[in-house]
Amino acid sequence: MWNTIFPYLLSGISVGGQYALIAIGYTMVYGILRLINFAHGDVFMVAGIVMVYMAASGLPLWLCIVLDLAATAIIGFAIERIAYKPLRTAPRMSIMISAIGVSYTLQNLVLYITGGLNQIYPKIPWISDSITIGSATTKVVTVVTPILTILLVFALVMLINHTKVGMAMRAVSKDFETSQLMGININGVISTTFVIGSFLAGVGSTLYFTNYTTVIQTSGAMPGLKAFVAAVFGGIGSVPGAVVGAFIIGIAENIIKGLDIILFKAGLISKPMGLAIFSDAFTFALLIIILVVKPTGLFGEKSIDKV
Amino acid sequence: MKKKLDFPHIMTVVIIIAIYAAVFVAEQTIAPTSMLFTVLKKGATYALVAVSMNLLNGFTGIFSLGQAGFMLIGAYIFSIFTIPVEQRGIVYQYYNGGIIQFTLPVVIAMILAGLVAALFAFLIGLPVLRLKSDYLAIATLGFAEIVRTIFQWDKLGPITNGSNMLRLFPTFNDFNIRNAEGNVVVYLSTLVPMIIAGICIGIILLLINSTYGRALRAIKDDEIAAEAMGIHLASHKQIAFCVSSFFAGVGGAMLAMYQTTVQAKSFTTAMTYEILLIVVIGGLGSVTGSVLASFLFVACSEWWLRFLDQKQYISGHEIPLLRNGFRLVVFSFIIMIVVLFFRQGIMGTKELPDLFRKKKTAEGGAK
Amino acid sequence: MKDNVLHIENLTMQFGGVVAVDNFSMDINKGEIVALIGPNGAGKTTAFNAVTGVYLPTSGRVTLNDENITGLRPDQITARGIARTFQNIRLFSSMTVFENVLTAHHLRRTSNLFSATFRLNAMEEKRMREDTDALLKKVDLYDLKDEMAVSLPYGKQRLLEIVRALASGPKLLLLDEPAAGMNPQETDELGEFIKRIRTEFDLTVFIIEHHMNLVMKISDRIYVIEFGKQIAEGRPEEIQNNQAVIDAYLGGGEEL
Amino acid sequence: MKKTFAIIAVVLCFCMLVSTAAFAENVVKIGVFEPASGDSGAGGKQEMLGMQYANFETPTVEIGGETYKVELVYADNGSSTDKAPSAAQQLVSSGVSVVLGSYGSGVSIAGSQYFADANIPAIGASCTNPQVTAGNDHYFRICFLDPFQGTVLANYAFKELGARTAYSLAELGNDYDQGLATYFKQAFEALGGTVIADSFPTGTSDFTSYLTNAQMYSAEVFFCPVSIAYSTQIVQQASSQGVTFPILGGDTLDSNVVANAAKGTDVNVTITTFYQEGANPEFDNGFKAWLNSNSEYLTNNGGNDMIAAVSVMGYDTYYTALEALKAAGSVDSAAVKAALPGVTLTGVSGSIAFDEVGDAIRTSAFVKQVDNASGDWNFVTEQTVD
Repeated sequence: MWNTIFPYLLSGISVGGQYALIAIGYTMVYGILRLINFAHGDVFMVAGIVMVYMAASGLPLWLCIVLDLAATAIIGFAIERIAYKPLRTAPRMSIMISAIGVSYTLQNLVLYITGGLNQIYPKIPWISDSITIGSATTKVVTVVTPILTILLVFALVMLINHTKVGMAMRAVSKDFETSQLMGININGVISTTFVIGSFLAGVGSTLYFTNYTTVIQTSGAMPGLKAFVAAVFGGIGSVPGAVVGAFIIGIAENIIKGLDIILFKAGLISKPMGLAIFSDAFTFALLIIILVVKPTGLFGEKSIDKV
Repeated sequence: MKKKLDFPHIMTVVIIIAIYAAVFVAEQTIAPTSMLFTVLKKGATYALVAVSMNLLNGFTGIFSLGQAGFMLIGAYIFSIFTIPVEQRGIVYQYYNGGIIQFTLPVVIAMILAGLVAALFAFLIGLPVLRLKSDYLAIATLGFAEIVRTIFQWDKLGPITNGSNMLRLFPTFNDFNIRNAEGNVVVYLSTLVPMIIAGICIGIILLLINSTYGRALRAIKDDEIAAEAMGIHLASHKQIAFCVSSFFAGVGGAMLAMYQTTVQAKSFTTAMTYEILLIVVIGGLGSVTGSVLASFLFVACSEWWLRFLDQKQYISGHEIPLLRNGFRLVVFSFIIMIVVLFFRQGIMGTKELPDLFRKKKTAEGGAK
Repeated sequence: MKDNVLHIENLTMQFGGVVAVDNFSMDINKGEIVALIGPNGAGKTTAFNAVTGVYLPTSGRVTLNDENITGLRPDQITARGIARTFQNIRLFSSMTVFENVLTAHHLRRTSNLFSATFRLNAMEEKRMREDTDALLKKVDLYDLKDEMAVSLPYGKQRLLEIVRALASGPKLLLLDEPAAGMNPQETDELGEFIKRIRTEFDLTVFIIEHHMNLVMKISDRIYVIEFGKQIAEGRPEEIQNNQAVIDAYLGGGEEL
Repeated sequence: MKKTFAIIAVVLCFCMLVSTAAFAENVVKIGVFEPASGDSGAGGKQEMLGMQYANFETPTVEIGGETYKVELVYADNGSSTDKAPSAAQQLVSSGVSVVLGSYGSGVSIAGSQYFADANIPAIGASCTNPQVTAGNDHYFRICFLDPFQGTVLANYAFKELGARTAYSLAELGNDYDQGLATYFKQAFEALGGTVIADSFPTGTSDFTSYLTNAQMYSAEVFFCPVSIAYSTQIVQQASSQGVTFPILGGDTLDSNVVANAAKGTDVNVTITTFYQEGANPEFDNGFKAWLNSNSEYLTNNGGNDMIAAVSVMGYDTYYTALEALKAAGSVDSAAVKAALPGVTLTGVSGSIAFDEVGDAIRTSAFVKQVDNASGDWNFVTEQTVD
């Protein structure tokens, strides 16, 4: 039984770690701006495309990765400045629509630049190699991802809890207006949030596309949506919540993909039911259930509306 | 509402009649292959769906992103029940012709499409309508994705044809009146969808201007005050959600007729986003705006901007940048400009009759 | 007790560890104007919200005309005859003055979705509109009926909010700081207005207010609370001389 | 505000007029209904390359004693059935005499009704699903069909590879995938084997769990008749997961993109297809020279000059259309449609003739396998089924 489930679990943990890195961007931005940054998944995709083109230009790979992460952070920063900052006083729906517009724009730009053809992500040595663990053979990146994710999250939590910028972030997410009155540079904090979020999405993109090698304009949509679901699941605004949510969703979706055979081997069903197609749907069902049962997510804080 | 028709309302009626008359004349005189008719057909379909979304997002203030899901339900119900029995063997080729062995008349199938969509809306509305704005948005979006998967499930194949295409059901072209030889005598394939959309939008307008419509707007403006005025939030939100979904379902049926084929795969979140952008471009809270924006959006994307996708030459020189995909880039920039700099959209919250009224200082000052 | 309209019994409202209203009881009789006063943060609005169903009381009981309304939804409570205004004005911003008041009639409709949409309720709709017109005339807002509600001057907005509440046909009217932000003359007019509508609409009024002049002038009885607890109750002149009340206002570090 | 929109609208109308202004007499328009974007974009572009090369080689045609210049009109159907209608409509409205394409059966079916309504014939190059031509008289095709291809693949898997359990993976809502998977299953099970069929949703990029499924079922062959976009990922992920079963695919996998993905791995990728490079050296050399003349062509061909079978099919489709135009003696689409059933020619991919349904009469398919060292396709066998 364990041998049956283990490979799925491994895939799940790996993809969960990648979702986690994207989910952090969602959760931090939401915590501060109360904005679902629908374009975040596309920033992740753009990071992949930028990497493809950089590697094709012949630069050394390590430099590409560094430049790619920097470029992704800059893109995140630019998106905030161009598309969200002018709408700071507008109704929330306007900003969210602007985010959808940015997502649409990024996808179409990439479609235009790539001509709609799949781009093959460069092979990064070592993490692209295969290793065998127990009953599963996989890429090194699968094992590296969760470890790297946890290290990055640890660093991020340290940053949030023990630095001045982090304190400002926490203050702004608690009370936007008061923080402004207290002299916190709101724009600086928001930009920092976007830079950190995009940087992590960039790291996530490197890991993800090393695993799944093909980048097209729609590559960011599903992982983006799933990461967002993970962020809501864990309690939006909470970084550890987003990470836990991401791992749960990553594992759940891979288990569903193998559910037929798991149930079959457990003797619960006699022939395949075609349940694998529900892997995405299950994620969303999970989301609706958690929203209805506990709207603030696993680790979210409750807030009271003042009348 | 008022029995006396004032000048703005007379003008509105005149304009609408003139448009329908022009479409009728155009259809009889211009070649049916013109892109004009494609734009009008798809525009009418999108107009209905956009108005139904506006009823939720613009008038009731419920931020729902489930539109594609309800359109999918409508499109499927319509096509499942209208494929001629003798064609079912071809369509349901892997499922022995499917298990539904009768057909319904087009109009009844369209209404059924709406009703089933509304029923789904009712069921999903029970838990999710309690959620606050963004949570509701993401939950409805998730719902649409779940619906899409369920309709693709192999085990439902005898009904839904699995993930395979449904086709050979009646389309807009079947509204044309043909003579005994099968030649078209009167072209109605554009006019009829425009009339269907017109009737549905008319009903939505009636609802918006009724006492229920006022209650919905009250909810949008201030939920707490609306509740204190005795408006039951849950049931009124549920009404808006179901009515909106009903018309999204009918819109889905129209989309099926326009596309001539239906496949769950194509009812993606991108479709919902597209409709949302139309609503925003038209103006949240303006039916006229949604309708105008739908036709503009479809015309731009399907017709006027198509040349951007082809290489063009001016006196022998190739214009740079123009190649496949450029249209969408230009298009997205236009949308971003509207979203960022013309936040009120084309119409703001004004309707067609308002354009013939003298500017009210109160309203004009608010912008 | 005779002609009891509102009866609050041992009401407690807790938010996490904070007790906003602590074991509070009161009674309002028919035709009375009763005021609830207390320093900022004393729990006055919270008590209002508990009565109108915005919050579910942690414990205690609220009855209206001997009917238990604890735990009902706000709209159900409004339907039973309690209407209210808000501390920070909550008018429907996309609507005109006329529509704001008309919306309150939705509560008393007999039409359903279908009949309303297809105008089978034309008679009822006509009556609603006529009633609204009549009400607006009565309170001298008729000339402003087609203005957007939020474009009115502040004082008129306060007034409109009261009128909107009246349109829902209440027996008991709850006013949450109706004079906030008004100058002395407007405050005086408001006082007269409240007394007038009590008679004309056969109302009972429950009011939260900081303007002591207004409170003393129009109230029949006054309740005073501090930190969610009742510290005094009585007629205006009794309250004015009550040592506990004076201490609460002067000694509690409150700036008045 | 309103003025801005009015100005934009006017400018757009103007641009449109300029763009559609037609000149020159004696032009016959041929519609190219192919995906240039989306999951099948890579294949669509390769198929288009064949047509473009043919057009480059033979830019004019004699119709009714006059010389016509052939103009290819492109419409991108985006590999999606919801974008196909407007792309088809675009071709119809630009007045094409005949339509070529599309790569991908689903989009062909989705566009079909629009061509039927306008009485325009269409010639498919590589859309192999039976539904494309079934029940209509305007759709023709020059390739073999999926029931045939599915049987060939099943025979190969059962007899040559000796497989008894097959795992088949198809994309949800892709008529080509689902069709071929179904026919494969039917044929394989008729031979006495077992097929476990799974589907994945559009946009999937993580195939590891599906590969694990195949391993868990002890499948001896992994059948994935999917788009190039997905097959490259499956091949690469299969390699890193160290799978031992061969990967079997249909004609969509016949692309240098897939071959490149398998290069340097030890994954056995075997496919059925329409053409094997080397069968017609004259064409091969001409086409390669043409590809190398322009970097854009090379990019569209996946970066090198390996010949994809669909390019050959696109090339043959173009000549089929020219033959039909000649036979019709007119550029009128109805006349072309009437002339098409009688058209015969010898193309690069073999001799072409239509049966009563409008399908090509073909009885053989090539089986090819990736050479993992060089990234080339190696000819394995030519299969026929009676």
